[in-house]
Amino acid sequence: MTTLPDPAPVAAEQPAAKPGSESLHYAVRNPKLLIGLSLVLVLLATGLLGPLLLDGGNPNEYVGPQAAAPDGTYWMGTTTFGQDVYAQFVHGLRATFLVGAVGGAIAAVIAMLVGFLAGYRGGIVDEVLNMLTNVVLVIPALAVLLIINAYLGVRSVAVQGLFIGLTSWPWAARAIRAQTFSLRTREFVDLARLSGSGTWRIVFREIAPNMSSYLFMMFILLFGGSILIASSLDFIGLGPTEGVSLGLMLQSAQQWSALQLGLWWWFIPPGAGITAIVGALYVANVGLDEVFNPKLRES
Amino acid sequence: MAAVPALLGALLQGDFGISIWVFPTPVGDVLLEALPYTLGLMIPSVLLSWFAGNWIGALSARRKILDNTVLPVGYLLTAMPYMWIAVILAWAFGAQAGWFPLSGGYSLDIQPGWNADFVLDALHHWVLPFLSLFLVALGGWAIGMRNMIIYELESDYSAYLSALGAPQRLIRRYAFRNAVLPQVTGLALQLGVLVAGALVTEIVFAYPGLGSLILAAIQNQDFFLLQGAFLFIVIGVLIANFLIDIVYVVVDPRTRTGMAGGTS
Amino acid sequence: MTLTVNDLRVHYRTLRGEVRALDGVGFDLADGEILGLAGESGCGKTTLGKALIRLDGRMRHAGGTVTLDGEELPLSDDRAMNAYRFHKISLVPQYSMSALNPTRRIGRMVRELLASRGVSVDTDELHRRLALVGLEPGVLDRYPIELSGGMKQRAVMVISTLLDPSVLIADEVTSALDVSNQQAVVGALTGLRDKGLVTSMIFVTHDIGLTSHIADSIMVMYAGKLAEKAPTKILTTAPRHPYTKMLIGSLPQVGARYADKPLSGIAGSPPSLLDPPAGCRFRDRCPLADRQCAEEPPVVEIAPRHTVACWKAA
Amino acid sequence: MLTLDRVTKTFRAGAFGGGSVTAVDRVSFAAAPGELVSLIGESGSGKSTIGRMVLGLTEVSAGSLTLDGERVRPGKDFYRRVQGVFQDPFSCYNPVFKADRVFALIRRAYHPGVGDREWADRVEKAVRDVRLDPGQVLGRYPHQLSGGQLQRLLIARALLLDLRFLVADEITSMLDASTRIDVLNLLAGLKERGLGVLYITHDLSLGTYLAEKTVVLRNGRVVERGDTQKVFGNPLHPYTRTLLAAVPRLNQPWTAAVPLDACAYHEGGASPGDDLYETEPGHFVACAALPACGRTRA
Repeated sequence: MTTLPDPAPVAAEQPAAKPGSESLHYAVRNPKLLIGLSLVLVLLATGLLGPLLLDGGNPNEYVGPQAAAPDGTYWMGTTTFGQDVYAQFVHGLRATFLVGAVGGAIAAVIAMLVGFLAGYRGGIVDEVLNMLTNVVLVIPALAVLLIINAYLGVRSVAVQGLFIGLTSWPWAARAIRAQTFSLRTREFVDLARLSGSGTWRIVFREIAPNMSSYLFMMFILLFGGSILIASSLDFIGLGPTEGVSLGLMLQSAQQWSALQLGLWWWFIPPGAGITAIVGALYVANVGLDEVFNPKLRES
Repeated sequence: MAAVPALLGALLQGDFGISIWVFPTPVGDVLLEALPYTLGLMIPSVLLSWFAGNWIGALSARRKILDNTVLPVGYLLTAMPYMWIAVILAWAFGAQAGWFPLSGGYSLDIQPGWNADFVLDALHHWVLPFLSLFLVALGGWAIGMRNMIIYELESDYSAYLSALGAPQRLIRRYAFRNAVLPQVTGLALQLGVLVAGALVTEIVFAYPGLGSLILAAIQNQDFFLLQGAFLFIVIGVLIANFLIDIVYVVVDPRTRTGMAGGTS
Repeated sequence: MTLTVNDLRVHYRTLRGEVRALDGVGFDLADGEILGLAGESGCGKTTLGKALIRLDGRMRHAGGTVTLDGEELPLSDDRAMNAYRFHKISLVPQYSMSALNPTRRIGRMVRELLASRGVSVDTDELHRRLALVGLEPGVLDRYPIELSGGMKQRAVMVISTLLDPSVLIADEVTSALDVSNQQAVVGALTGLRDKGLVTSMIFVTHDIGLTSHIADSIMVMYAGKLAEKAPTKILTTAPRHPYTKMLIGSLPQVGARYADKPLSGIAGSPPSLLDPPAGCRFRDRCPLADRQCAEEPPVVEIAPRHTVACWKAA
Repeated sequence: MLTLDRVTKTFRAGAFGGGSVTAVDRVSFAAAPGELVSLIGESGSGKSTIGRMVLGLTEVSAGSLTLDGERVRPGKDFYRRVQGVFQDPFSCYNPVFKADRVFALIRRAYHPGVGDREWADRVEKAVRDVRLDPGQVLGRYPHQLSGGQLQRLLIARALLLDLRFLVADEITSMLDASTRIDVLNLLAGLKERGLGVLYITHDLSLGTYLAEKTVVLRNGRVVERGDTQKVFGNPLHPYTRTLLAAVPRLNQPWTAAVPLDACAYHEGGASPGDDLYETEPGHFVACAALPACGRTRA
């Protein structure tokens, strides 16, 4: 998971034309953004529409011949038990997007709360929140999730997303805090205070709009990160206890030695799905970074 | 919860309780036996990927062709789940090409010991897990460095050096040096993710490190082993973070003068 | 004649077209002369200072020539300009406070910079020059973060003039300083010229009062063109261009009081340089403007070394 | 009457917050309606910190700040009568919104009940009060307006309240000479209509142009204050004299400040305990801590 470049210069950039129009002008012309975005949309569509096009039913059902290579009827072949890999893949996409959204959203909300409060308030509040951030940062998220999931009986995709969100927000909080710190000293914040605005009104009506592009990019990275962590958890066997996810597909492929048996169509698509989603998100994010950041654009 | 103080007391003396899965061996011994393999896998892959990633990132900030080829590959690599690239490498170089063994830390017919055959064999098993960890981490560092260098090349001191006609070589050397610093703290931030990557990679290759132990502990509900592994990981990451912070203070003069309340 | 600038045009590439920041400026700088380059923001003075050293990404050399000690400077050829930079023409930038590499000791940075330009370091000379601006040799072993703003600026001044350039461009070096520091910096700059470390100098500023203390002659620019250039004494006491008159008139002097005689500013604002108006660009703000000003006023030398670009000035 | 009595500000400093720095040390002076007090000092003299304390943007560590006898409590009611304008016009406006959003902020907080039509008229009147043409400045983004226009819009914003005091912190230092004068003349006009102004600057010539009273600050302390004519006509503190001499005047070479041999503070019999000594009606000077004096104040 990449870490964002130092955020400070972003805030200093003065937009020339109407703030929106110039970014829009570059956005529609930025190849990375267009490719990344379209790929994500295609995958999302397959994830949402796919299961409807099939006759529904449980993707883990034994329907076809065992270990059949991809052919006309089973586009992605079948597993050693005769499960339709394509059906699993399509349902898996849906679960992966869900855990990405839930995990990414929760992490983003916590990061914003901690980052804005610490950055704007400063003093004791800043030090306490900073300590909390560093503690959660140091403890490897997977180790914590490991213990929690091991104790939890039933695990749904949403709960998994929740726990991932609760442990993957620190780096984002730290980035928001740094940028809020630099924006806080700007005089339009003082002027807002002189107009009787309270803390949260200033944070969300004055500071946040200046970071909107930055917050969106951060959400994209949290979304992708959440998917990667979830797939690792599924692979260890701590995935959702019902339904299917791309990580679970990889886990069962590994468990039933698809690799040794050469059933490549069982373990190639799920990993490719995850990589495509996360990769497309990162590339779109770079495109956005270039749109909002003229320095990167010229290079 | 009366057991907790007793458990804590025991932990302090390194007694992690008895493993259920590998009854009656104490958890501590089981973990200590697996630790060298995990460290042997993680330390080289993390450090080598860090240096190589930064070097490639610096290069791609300079040459357009590199920027358009290396970086997309970098994004692809960093987007790959660790276990998937492990499976792909195992399948391509292991099952298909047969160059490397598919699983295990060493061949079963060899006794572990400090003799040439064992070391060579262990290395032979080590290559694929190392390579998959190395590649994924490499992508992340290359991208981070490329962006950092572009910012440094835009800074005032670079502009001043160019205004005095300094050659690009010198300007880029300074930019690289200053761009590396945030990558050092980046290493500390990434440790949690790298550890997770190592664990799942071990599981793919059935590599006898902490990862395989944790999988076994989960499957056998061996909570003692699980807690022991968790503590090992957390302590390891804390120590690594501490070392990295020390390296950072040594490398970045600004923090040193900041600490001493230098005028700025 | 150290520096001759002839009809120099430099434009900025932007989304909405080319901003003609410098639209044909001509002047010459004699040996030993300190020229004050004054004007309001957006008049092109900083662009001129930058263009003589290094055109950045968005700037384009659209026309005109600059000759230094008889050789024409290849402004648009960044690589070829390197030979002139630092040796023949050097810069004390506006951003002097952050011009030094934060993670390098100053002495080491100077050695590496000089080595990269193929020049050997004469440590005693370096110490002597540091003392000239009131910095002790110990400064070389410290990091930029350990110095105050004023000290960093003076260090940059010494570094920029180490190779005794023919022309030194000081770009707004006093705007961030307090009154007492300003006096020290002006003293240091004139010292560099008096001791022959620098042949001549261009002092870019928006503060005409301060410029009158350092400059031998002052050139006032407006909207990318020369308005008036004259020896300091004449320009400040008997300016001929209406813009210069109003500019000098709007400077409050210590002791001037609103109650006695309120000063007056200049109504309106400079024209946009995306598609500058024809004729005299000060026309719509000038009290003396009439039909004749619809045509571009030529630059006329109405007295020795006193040139004006205005129909009404002659 | 806005009164500062021994106002002090200390900041925590040092990497681990051990030591503390006194930025403002027992500063006392008063500003009356219809009067402009210029607060002059170099960077690091604490003048901006005093401005921020008057506006309640920074806490007062010790001493008291009173408006018409009441202790100042920053909040909506206080900001109805005391407002501020700051140095960098382009930093005073949130770049993401149109410039006249600053008026909307005032309306939301102070005039919720006013109808749209009525409010638009009030805004237009305020904009004309600051000699701007509403057609040219309303509905634009900050980067489409000049520094002078932006500063005057900020003053118009303050006029929409029943303003009694305005803190102007270096409001002209980023402006060009020609537009700077228009803003100053505007302040003079408002002063004549009863507005009290605290004008903070490092530029002596600007300070003396408008101010009835002047306060000269050094390292957080008042070294000399009083009627502007007296303070700059007959400066008694060595710092004021060097400051005055260092100001670049058109066509006059710098003259070295004539050093003081005796210190007016002690000569007048002031005991070390007092803040400043009134050497003549409306002219106060602090101890100059001259080396030869031997009776220096803590």
